[in-house]
Amino acid sequence: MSAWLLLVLWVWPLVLSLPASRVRFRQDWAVGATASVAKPVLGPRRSALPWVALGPLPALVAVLAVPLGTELAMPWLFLGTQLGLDATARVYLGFTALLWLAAGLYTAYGERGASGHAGRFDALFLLAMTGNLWLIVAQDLFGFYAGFAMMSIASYGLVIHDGSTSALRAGKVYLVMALVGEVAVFAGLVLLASETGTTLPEPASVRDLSGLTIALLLLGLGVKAGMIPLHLWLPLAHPAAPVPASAVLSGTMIKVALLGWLRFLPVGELALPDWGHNLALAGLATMALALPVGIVQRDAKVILAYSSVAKMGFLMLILGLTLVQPALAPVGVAGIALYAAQHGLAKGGLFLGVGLRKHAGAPGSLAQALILGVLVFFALALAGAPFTSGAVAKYNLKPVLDAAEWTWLGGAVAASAAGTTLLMARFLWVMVRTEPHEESGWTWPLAAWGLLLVLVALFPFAFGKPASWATNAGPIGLGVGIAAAVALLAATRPKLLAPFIGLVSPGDLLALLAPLLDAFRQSGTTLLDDLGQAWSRLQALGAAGFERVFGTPVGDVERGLRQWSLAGALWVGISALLLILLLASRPLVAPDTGADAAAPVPTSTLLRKFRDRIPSLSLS
Amino acid sequence: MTAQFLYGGAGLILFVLGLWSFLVHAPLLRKLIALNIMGGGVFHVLIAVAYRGDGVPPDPVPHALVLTGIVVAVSATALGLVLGARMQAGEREG
Amino acid sequence: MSLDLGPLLPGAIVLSSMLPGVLIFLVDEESHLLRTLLNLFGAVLKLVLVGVMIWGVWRGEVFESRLDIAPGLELVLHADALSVLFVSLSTVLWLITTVYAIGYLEYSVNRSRFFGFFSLCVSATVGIALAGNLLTFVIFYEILTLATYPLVAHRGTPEATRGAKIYLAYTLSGGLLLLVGAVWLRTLTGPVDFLAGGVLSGMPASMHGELVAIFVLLLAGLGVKAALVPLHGWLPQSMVAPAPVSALLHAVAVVKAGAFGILRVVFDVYGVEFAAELGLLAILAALASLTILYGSVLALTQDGLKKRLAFSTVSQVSYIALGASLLGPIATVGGMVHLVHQGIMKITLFLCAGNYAETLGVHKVSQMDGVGRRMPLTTLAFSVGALGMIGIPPIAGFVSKWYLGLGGVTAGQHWVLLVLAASTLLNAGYFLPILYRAWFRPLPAAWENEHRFQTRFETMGALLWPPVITAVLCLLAGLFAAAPVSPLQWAQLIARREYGL
Amino acid sequence: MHLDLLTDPLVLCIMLPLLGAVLTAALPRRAVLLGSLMAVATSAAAVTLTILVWQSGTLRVALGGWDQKLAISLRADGLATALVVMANIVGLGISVYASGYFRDPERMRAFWPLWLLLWAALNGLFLAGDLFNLYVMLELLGIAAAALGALTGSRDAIAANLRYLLVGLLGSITYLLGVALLYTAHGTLDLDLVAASIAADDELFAVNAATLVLMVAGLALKAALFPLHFWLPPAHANAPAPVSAALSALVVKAAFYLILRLWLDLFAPVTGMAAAMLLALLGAAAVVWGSWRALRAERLKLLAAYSTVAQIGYLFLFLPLLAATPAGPVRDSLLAALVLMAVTHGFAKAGFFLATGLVQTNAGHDRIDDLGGTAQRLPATTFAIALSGSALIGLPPSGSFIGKWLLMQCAIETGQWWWVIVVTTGTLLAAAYVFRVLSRAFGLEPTPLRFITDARAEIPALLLALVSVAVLGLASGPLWTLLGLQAGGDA
Amino acid sequence: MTQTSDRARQRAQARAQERARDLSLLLGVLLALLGAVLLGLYYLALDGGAAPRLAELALARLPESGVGNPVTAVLVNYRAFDTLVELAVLLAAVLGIWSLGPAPPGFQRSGAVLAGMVSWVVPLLIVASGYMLWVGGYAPGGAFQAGALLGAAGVIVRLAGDPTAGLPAEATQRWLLVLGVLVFALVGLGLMLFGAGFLTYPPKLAKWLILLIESAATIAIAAALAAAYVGGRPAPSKAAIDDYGSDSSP
Repeated sequence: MSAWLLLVLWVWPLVLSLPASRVRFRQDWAVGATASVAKPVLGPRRSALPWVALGPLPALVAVLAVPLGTELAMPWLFLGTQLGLDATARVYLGFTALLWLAAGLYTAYGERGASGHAGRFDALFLLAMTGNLWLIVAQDLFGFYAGFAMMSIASYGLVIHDGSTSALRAGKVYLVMALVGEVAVFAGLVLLASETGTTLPEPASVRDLSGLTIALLLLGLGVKAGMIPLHLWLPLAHPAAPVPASAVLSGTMIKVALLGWLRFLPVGELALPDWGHNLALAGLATMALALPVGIVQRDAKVILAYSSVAKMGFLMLILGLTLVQPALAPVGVAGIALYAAQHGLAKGGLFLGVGLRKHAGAPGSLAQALILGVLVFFALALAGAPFTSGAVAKYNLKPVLDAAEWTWLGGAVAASAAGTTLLMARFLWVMVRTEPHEESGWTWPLAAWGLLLVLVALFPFAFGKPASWATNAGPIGLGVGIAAAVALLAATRPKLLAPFIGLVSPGDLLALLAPLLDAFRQSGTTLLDDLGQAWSRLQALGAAGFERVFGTPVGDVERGLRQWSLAGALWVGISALLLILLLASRPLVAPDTGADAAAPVPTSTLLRKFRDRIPSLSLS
Repeated sequence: MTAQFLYGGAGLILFVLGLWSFLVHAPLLRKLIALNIMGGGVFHVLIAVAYRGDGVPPDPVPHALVLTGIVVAVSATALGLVLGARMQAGEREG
Repeated sequence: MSLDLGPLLPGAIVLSSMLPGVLIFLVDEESHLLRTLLNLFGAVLKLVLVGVMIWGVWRGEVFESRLDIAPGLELVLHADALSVLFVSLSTVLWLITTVYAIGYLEYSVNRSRFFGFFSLCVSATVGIALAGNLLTFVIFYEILTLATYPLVAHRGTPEATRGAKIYLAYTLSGGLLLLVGAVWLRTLTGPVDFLAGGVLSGMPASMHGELVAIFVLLLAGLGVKAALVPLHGWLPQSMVAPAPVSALLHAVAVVKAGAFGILRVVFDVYGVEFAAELGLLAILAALASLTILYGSVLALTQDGLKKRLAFSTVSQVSYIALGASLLGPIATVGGMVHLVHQGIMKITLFLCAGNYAETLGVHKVSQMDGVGRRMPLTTLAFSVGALGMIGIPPIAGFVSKWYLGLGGVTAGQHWVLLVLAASTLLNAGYFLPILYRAWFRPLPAAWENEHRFQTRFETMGALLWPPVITAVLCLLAGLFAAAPVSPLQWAQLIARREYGL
Repeated sequence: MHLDLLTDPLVLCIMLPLLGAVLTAALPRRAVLLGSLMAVATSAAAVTLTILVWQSGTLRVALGGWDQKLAISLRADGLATALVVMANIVGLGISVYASGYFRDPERMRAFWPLWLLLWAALNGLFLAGDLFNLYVMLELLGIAAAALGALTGSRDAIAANLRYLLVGLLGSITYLLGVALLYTAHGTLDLDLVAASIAADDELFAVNAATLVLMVAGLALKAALFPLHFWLPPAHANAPAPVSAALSALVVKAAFYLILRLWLDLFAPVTGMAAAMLLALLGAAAVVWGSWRALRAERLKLLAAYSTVAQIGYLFLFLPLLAATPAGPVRDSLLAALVLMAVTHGFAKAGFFLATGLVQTNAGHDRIDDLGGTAQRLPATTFAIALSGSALIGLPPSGSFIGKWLLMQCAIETGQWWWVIVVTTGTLLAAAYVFRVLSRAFGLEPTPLRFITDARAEIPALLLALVSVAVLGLASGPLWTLLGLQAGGDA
Repeated sequence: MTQTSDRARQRAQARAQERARDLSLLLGVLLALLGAVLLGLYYLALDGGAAPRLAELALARLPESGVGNPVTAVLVNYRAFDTLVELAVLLAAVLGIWSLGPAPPGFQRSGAVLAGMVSWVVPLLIVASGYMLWVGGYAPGGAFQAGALLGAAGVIVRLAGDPTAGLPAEATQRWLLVLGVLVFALVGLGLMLFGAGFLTYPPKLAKWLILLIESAATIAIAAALAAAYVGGRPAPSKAAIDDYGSDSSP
């Protein structure tokens, strides 16, 4: 019976999206004096129920109530649906549902941007949630893809919700990249289905993937994961989106890529050293780029976005290494899931915190102090300070890192940890300097935030061995130290560091790409214009020709023919020709009678008759 | 035989001459006359066929055909003439 | 009492719309009620008859009407699985569109003429669907051309007559090529009924050259209606027609007839394996791919909503041809099922476009700011259709795309994925901006030609519910694709029969 | 009282209209009533005849009870009957239409006897079994037709019909010379006996050939074979509508019927591929030129007239195909297709002209470009134009579609594929000119409230057009039976 | 300006004339050749043609025909149908002429000499016509010759100034015109109805039926020829005008 929860958990938010949208389908024109003005059909904030917060509840229940390994096959649904819950999915489902709940509460009670469009936001929020939850419990690739697509498209609406220019630009970049990613995933899945013959992929059944398939899947999901250089949308979308949207975007949605890889690649089944190394290097590169670029950003949410990119890089590194050595899979897969969970929760906390810092409580109030404190905690957790979830999760992955062939890897990871710490320090710096504008009614968002805090705080003790609690102090210490030094420098000699801030605009590579794209577009338009002109000239030519034939008056061209002499000549001529042809159709030469073959002169029957009758005409 | 051929042949020549005249000359009257000459030519041919030798009664069928043909030709000529007259009258008016 | 329906039913299905159509011509312009009754009577009767036929075909009964129009020339109406697919599509959509058209034209003129031809148009389409041999197909194909012409020209404006002329020039020329091809083929084979698996594979090798030439002729003839590039020129021009006509033209009748014909020729005349052997599929595949991409690119540049949809049709219909051009049952399923899926999606879009035009006077994409707030249900339906076209699961379009892609890969034609990918992106490129405008842009202060109907909903009921219903159908066709009697299952049934599996 | 069903309808088909002509000529004030009665009676006789022929094959009667050789025979074989039934149904339609067409009582009185004479001549031509009798019938036809054509009394009409009369006379006198030569050579005038004699006597091949040329040349003038069609467009375009219909649909067809009869029956041993090819080439030129001129015509009736030129051209395309096909079901099919096309054109063109006449009456002119909403105001008439137009184009379902289908099929089978190009071109051009007219029916004019406004005029046109499309296009099988051909003519 | 256009027209006319001349020359040559070929073939036809033709048969059956003159037998019996149709042709021509409008006015009344001659000649013609009709039964002559003579009488009367050519008023005239066809047809159909077959004269009645037909034909032919010569519908009598109204414009 509990298996049906797997269906309910994602259908429920889908159903909720209708009332949440608050669309009024009925429009009674006749009512009211202002009938001539179309009323806005999307209702105001604060409708009767916090629909968005209700969305993830069945999922939470499912996490707890549905036993591992439950499967629900519905071959009649879509292209053959199979829902199920394995360990990874359960972890994913857990943190995803929690984060959606927190973000949902924040949305329901805290989010106030773009008044009048709340219904739209809520509906899309729930749709994205639906997609996200569906793809987690879907074991068939259709479900995964459907959820994936639903989530991606709906998120577009979340990104551009406030309608500002920057949001629209971010949305455009997001959408284009998401679609490209989706298309690649689609192609990859088609190939996968074709090569493996199954639509229920699991590592054991996808051993025969071709390079093309793997590449498509890596790249397609890599867009979502923010793999360099496919990460361009992330630093743009996060600041543009409202806070809860950013939280789920960063906290859960980008993690989906990893889930996909775990499902569709033969993790633990097959050694793919080349692909593994490539992925690992891509992860490293992602980290190497994201951290420094993040540090020089101004906007807190951009900094967080880059942090997410870096973290995804780290997970890609781990996954890559796991792919190289299948034996590591049990550790790696579990580790990745846990890491994703902790990062999701912490990152969610950070994002919500940004919003709370801005609006909850007056400047200098106790609430704000508390908020800053909690933010510090989340930042430390994210950086992986000892006794935080980050350290524990990272410790779980240590075997994977240690097993790597690359000896320098340890250093690199340590450097990244230090870098993350620096990044978090920079984030806190920005947060501290953010001026809050108090608004009322933040109880429920704060409560949701508190939930995240509790979860993150309890994480190491729930999921980590005690040995892991105090790890990772070195790099963090180093990071804190550097941060402190830089902070000091910044405080004393602000001008020294100022030039670095904003050195790289959010979306880094995009700044380089944009002119190129513009150039392409412009030359494309010119080319099209030219073609269009040529075409229209051709059409004009055709039209002119047509006009010349059909526009001129007809005249009586047969007047000549109606002259008797001409018509008569034709008539007589044709008749003569007809006669000639008729006569010619017979062999003019009489068939040889055979008997008197001696007769040497073959004569026509016609002439023979004349010869016989009229001796003077005789030829002989 | 020879007489027959000469008589009928003359009819053929009449036919051809009439045809030439019909095609070449524009005035309606000439055309109608030409048509009648052509008809006459054909009648010649028919009458020539009817001849079966001296003293032998001729074949009555071609003779009857000629008679019929004449009436038909008269009718057609009459209509043609009146049509032509109407056209001329119209031309004079317009 | 057992009435043997076998030889009667197909004919009755064709006549069930043709006779009311003829009667409608005779109805006085002012007799709304009588005309509406006739319309609905025909549509519902046809639906019932088709239901009976589906039931029968499912049970393996044979329905075949034959009529000697001249010795050796037989009009054959035959119900096989493929025809049932198309017949059901046209019947259901006809009913919906009729209801829509009654609402759409409520204040219009020349309704008797319109509905008369409307019914004839559907009769011809059903005839095409049920055609049991090439001769019958050609006959109904031409009737369709004729019946549609007055619908395109209906408005009577100079643009309308011009569009209709262009439409006619294309389709008649195409019809003629088809005719020549059909005649030529007949000289080689004698009278041949459509048969699953094709009928030509036994032809001696010396005739293969001729068969290729015939195929090119047939393809050119069918390609005009199916709007294969470069024969698509008429389609955007015929957008001057009233919305229900465009909807019918694009979703059910004309365009689909061409595509259906391609399916018939490839599968039931040549036989797909034999066609592949002759290298014909490569031609078809190239044309279809070119059309898919070219249509989408042109759609990007259109501001007129209906024109954009028209070019989208150009692109989408070629999916069907693409499916036919790939050897293997999976791609076949993709092509066949898209016949239905494209139909319901595109009709949704056109009906919505009609609603915008009728209710708000909105004809251009650039005028669509905020229409989602004024007309949420319509826009919701439009969104479903548009997302389906892009191929977003779980809407019907995804199912087609999946099967096409999988079929292509299975056939070793990996480039299909590239085409599909490009097409998806392009589709998104021209549909998503519309959705963006509709949902996210602010409403204008007032619409230029807004029309308020005395109704509780955003527009007149007869206009509103048809697209909503078809949108729901799009969702259902996707969501329950794997359920029995879904279009997909029928397509699989057909494919199994075609490949003798 | 004694009725011999097997021969009487043959006689009645000719005598009833003749009697009608006499009565209407003698009692002008009762012309409409008497004429209509006789039209109905004639058609009934024709239908009876058709049924008889269908059931029992060729009917013949030697009039006066004399030997076949001496007497004039009437005979109705399948070919003749097919054309008779077409001509009489069309004739009935024209009669109904005409009964309300003429506003001027003088014209009405002049019309009826002449029209019935024309009708009698048509039936006589189709049914005559005697070469000289055919000549007299031809003359009757020509004179009645020219007189009818000039009935509007306009100068153009008189000029055109004077030309038509002269052409007719020239043609028939040439034909008569052929008859004279034939009598000289074969000594009989009966079609069957002459045919037998020609088949038996190969010595006179050259004479026969010349006779054939004379007769065909004379008839080709009357049948308006390109380029001898010069007289047709002005004559047909300037006649009153019912007369135009009769001229275009029936009279021209009669001349063609005679050519066919001579070519296929009488002179079969003489004809050859080369000569057939020449005629077909002229036919092809007629198809292209006639259609083109129709497309460029400024007036609706001129368009219809040129369309006739083109349609006659199609019929000649069959000759080389018949020559290339050995006797058998394929040839039978081809022959049936030929008849079918001729018959279809008869119905369609009559419907077209009748409808055109109504448009002209309604608009006061027939300039296509200025028709504006006239066509739109008359839905039933426009329908008739559309239906007959699609038969003229050869769109399915229409008899000409089947005809063209079989024509093309045979062209490909016999390797004469070039005719396919001709047919295709002609079809496209025909579509262009028909729809050039039909597109005028879609304008911004006010909506007509009724489908039919003038039943007596509109229904005959509509029905004739409908026959050309629905009946001949969907059930032409009986024609094969009527022609006594082997069914199932497929390769 | 007008001069140049005049000259251009003249030049065009000259060119047309030239072309017409060329064409007539071409026609002449063509026709001469055709004539020659025809002559040759005619020779062959005469020579190789079926010698007996219909003569023997026609003469052999003469006794059954009801007349003694073989030509009349052919005309009114063997090939009576031809004659019937031919009468119809004549009727058609007259009706056609009538359909073109009223007759042109006649000639001036003749002077005394002509009038005198007319009063002589016309009765003579009538008598001769009657003789011709009668003699046709067994010697050359018959309805056509008789009708022609009678018609000629009408022509002379019109030439002498009577615009009606001696014909009665329109209503009667119409009956006269159709008389030939009418009687012929009624006889033929009547015979058919009584089982003899269309135009199959019972040998006993043949002679009288033929005479009846010939007489009617004579009248019809005469009336038709005279009416054709009048060249139009007879001017309506006063009664007719009252009857039809004044709508007689063509």
